Amino acid sequence: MGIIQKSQLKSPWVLHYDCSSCNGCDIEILASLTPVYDIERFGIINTGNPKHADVLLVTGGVNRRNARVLKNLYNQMPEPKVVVAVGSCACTGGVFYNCYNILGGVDKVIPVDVYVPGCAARPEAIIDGVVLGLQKLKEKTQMKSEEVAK
Amino acid sequence: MAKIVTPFGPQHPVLPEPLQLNITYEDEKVVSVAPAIGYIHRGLEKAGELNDFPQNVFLVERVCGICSFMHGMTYCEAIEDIMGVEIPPRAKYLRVFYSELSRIHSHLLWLGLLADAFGFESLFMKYWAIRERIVDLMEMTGGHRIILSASCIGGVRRDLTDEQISIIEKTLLEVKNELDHVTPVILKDYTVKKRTVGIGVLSKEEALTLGAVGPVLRASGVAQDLRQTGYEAYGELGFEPIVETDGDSYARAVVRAREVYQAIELALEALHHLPEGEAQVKVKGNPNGETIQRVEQPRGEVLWYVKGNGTKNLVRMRVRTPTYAHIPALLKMLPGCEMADVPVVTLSIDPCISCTER
Amino acid sequence: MAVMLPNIMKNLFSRPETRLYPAEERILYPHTRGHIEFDADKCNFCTLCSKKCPADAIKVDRANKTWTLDGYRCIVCAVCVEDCPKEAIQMIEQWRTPAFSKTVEVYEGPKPEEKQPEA
Amino acid sequence: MSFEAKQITPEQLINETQQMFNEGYRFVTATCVDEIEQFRIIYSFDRETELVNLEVAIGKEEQLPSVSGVYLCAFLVENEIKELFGVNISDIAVDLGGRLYMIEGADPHPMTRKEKKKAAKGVKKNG
Repeated sequence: MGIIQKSQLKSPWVLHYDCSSCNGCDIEILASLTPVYDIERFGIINTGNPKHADVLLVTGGVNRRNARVLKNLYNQMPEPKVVVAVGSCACTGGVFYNCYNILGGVDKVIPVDVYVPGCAARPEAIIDGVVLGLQKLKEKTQMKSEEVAK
Repeated sequence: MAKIVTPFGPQHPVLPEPLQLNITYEDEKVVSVAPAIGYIHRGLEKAGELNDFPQNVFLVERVCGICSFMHGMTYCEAIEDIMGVEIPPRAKYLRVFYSELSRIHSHLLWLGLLADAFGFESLFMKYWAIRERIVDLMEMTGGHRIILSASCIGGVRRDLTDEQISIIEKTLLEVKNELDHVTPVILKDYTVKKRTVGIGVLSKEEALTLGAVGPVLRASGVAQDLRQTGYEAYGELGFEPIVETDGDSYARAVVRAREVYQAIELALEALHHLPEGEAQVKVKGNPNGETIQRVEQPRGEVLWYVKGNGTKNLVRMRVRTPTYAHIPALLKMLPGCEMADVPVVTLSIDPCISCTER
Repeated sequence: MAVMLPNIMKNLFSRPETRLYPAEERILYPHTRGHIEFDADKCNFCTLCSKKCPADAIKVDRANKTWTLDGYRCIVCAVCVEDCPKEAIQMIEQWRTPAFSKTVEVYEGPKPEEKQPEA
Repeated sequence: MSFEAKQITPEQLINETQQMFNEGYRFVTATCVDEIEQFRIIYSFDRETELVNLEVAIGKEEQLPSVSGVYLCAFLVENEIKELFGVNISDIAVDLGGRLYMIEGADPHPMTRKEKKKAAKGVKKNG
C-alpha cells in the first residue's frame, strides 16, 4: 500500500447527499461535524465536491428524480469508494415504504457498503458507520493494489 | 453582456438539502430565477391515505426532521378537532413546552447555518454547540434527539417528572446565559452586517401579496404570529410577536435571534404554570369530517387539512408548510443581488425542502 | 470580528465541548428510544404490533408462530412496545449498530403442538 | 369544527379572489380534494390570523381559471394540483408544464383516488 492509500484511510473525506430524507439524519450528520461530536478528530472532513470524496453518506430513500443525481455523484467519485446509507429510509425506505415516489433504499440504485439503522440515526451511530466503512475501504484498496500488481 | 443560466443545487456545499434554482445571471447580477424542485418529493400525502390515522402521527412527524414535533402536534390537533376530543390542560402546557423547545433548536440550527453560509465558521460551531444542549433536553424528555414523537392523539405521550423539570429549567437558564455572549455577534458584528444588511429586501406589501409567513413576514414589519390566536395554552401565556421593519436578511436573522429568547421565556413559563393531572385521554372511534388547523412553526405558519370518512383511513391529508409559502418570496428577493449573495439570501428564508415537497 | 473576540477567548480557556465518543461512552438517558427487543416466550402472536407499526417493519405469522423484525426499516416509534398486551416487546436504550449487510431478525415461538396440552 | 367555506362557482372564482385581494387578505393555500365524481378545491386566505375559505366544486373534465393572475404566489400550488390531481387549470402565471415533482414516464396523476376500490369499500360500510 502506497502512502496515498494509507493517508486515504487515515483521513477519509466524506460527501453528503440528501436523497429524500426528512432532514433528521442530515442534521445529525452536520451535528457529528460540529464541536460536540467533532468527527474531524479522526481526520474526516466534509467536502462538497464528489471528486474529492472517499466516502458517500446518503440519507433518505431514493425517489424517481434524484436517482439520476445520486448515480452521477457516485460515478464521479474516484475509486476506491465506500457508500454509507444513513438512517432507516436510506436502508429500506423506512416509514415512507408506501409512498408512490419512493423507489426504496439506496441499494436499489448504487451498491451500499454499510447500513446505519435508526430514525434518525444518532451521531454516534454515524461515526460507527463511517469507521466500519473505512474497513471496507481498506479491503477495496488492498484489492485494487493487488490488481495493479498483477 | 450575455446572460448565463446556472443551476444552484441540487447538490451544493451550502445547502444541506437538494433545492435547485436555475438562476439567470447577467455578469455577476441575478436577473431571474426559476425553481426546479422535486428532488425530495416522496408522496407522503398519499401514504397518509393508505395508513391508519393513528399511524399517520409517526408519518407526519417525518415530514421534516427539524420541526418534527410541530407537524405531529398539528395533525393530532386536527384529528382531535374532528373527533371533538378535549385534551387535558397538562397536555396543552406540555405541547407548548415541546413546541418552544423545537423552536429554540430550529432557530439555533438556522443561525448556525447562516453563519456557515457567509463563512463565519467559528460562529457556526458555537451555535451548534449550544444547540446540542437543547437536543440533550429533547433526548431526556422525548426519548430521541430529533424525532420526539411526544404528541399523540388525545394528549402527550411523554409526561415530565419534577426532577426533569428542574434539570430543564437549569439548562434553559444556562443556555440563555451562553446566548447572551453569542447573540451580540449576530446583532452587532461587522462581518455579519456586511453580508446581510440590505441583501434580499422584501417590503411589507410584497411580503403580504407574495404570501410570506412567520419570521420572514415579521421581519418585513407585519406583526403576525399564529400564537396570537391562542391555540393550546398560548392564550394563557403572555406573548407579543417580535417585529423588525427592514425586511432584509439581517432583519430576518435578528427576528430569529430574538425569538430564541422569547421561546426560552415561553418554555420556562409553560413549565412554571404546568397544571397537575393526566397528560393523555383515551380516544375511541374514527374521525368523520374535515378540518383546517394552523400552527406557528419555527419557520412560520403551517396549515393542515384533514378529512376523514368514519373509517380508519383518511380521505385526504394535506400540509402547506412555511417554506412552500416562501418560495415565491425567494424568487422576488434574489433578482438584483450578486452571485456571492445567493446562498445567504436563500438561507435567509430558512429553507426546509423536505417540508416543501413532502 | 471584534464582537466575537470575547467568545474566542472564553473558548480558549474553557473545557472542550467535545464528547470523545468511542473513547468515552455517554450514559444514555432512561427511556431513550434505541432499538426494540422481542421475547418470544411472552408473545401470543396476536399480530397487534404488526398492524400498528407505521413502517410495516414487523411481520407476524400466526400459523407458523414466527415474529419477524426488519430492524433496518424500524423507526423506533415505540408503538409496538406500548400496545403489546403481553409486554413481549421491550425498548432498549442502546442504538442499533451499523452493519455491512441488512439482516432480518426472525424469532420462533413455541410450536402449536407443544402448547396444546397446556391449553 | 374550525372550518367554514363559502361555496362559489368556477366563474365567480376570479372576482371573489380579486375582492379578497382588495380587502388585503394574504393567500395561504389551495387544497384539492378528490371526491371521485368531482374535485373540490378550497382556497384559504388570511387577514390578521383570521382564516377565510372559498370552495369551488368542479367536474373532472371541467376547466378552472387560475388565480395566479391575482395572487402570483398561487402559481406553485396550482402547478402542484394540476400535476398531482390532473385538474385542468388554465393560464397559470408560471406554468411548469405539469412536471413539478414527478419525471417523465411516472404515474401521471398519483394523488387521484381509484374509483373502484373506494366505491366497493363505501358500499360495504353502508350496507
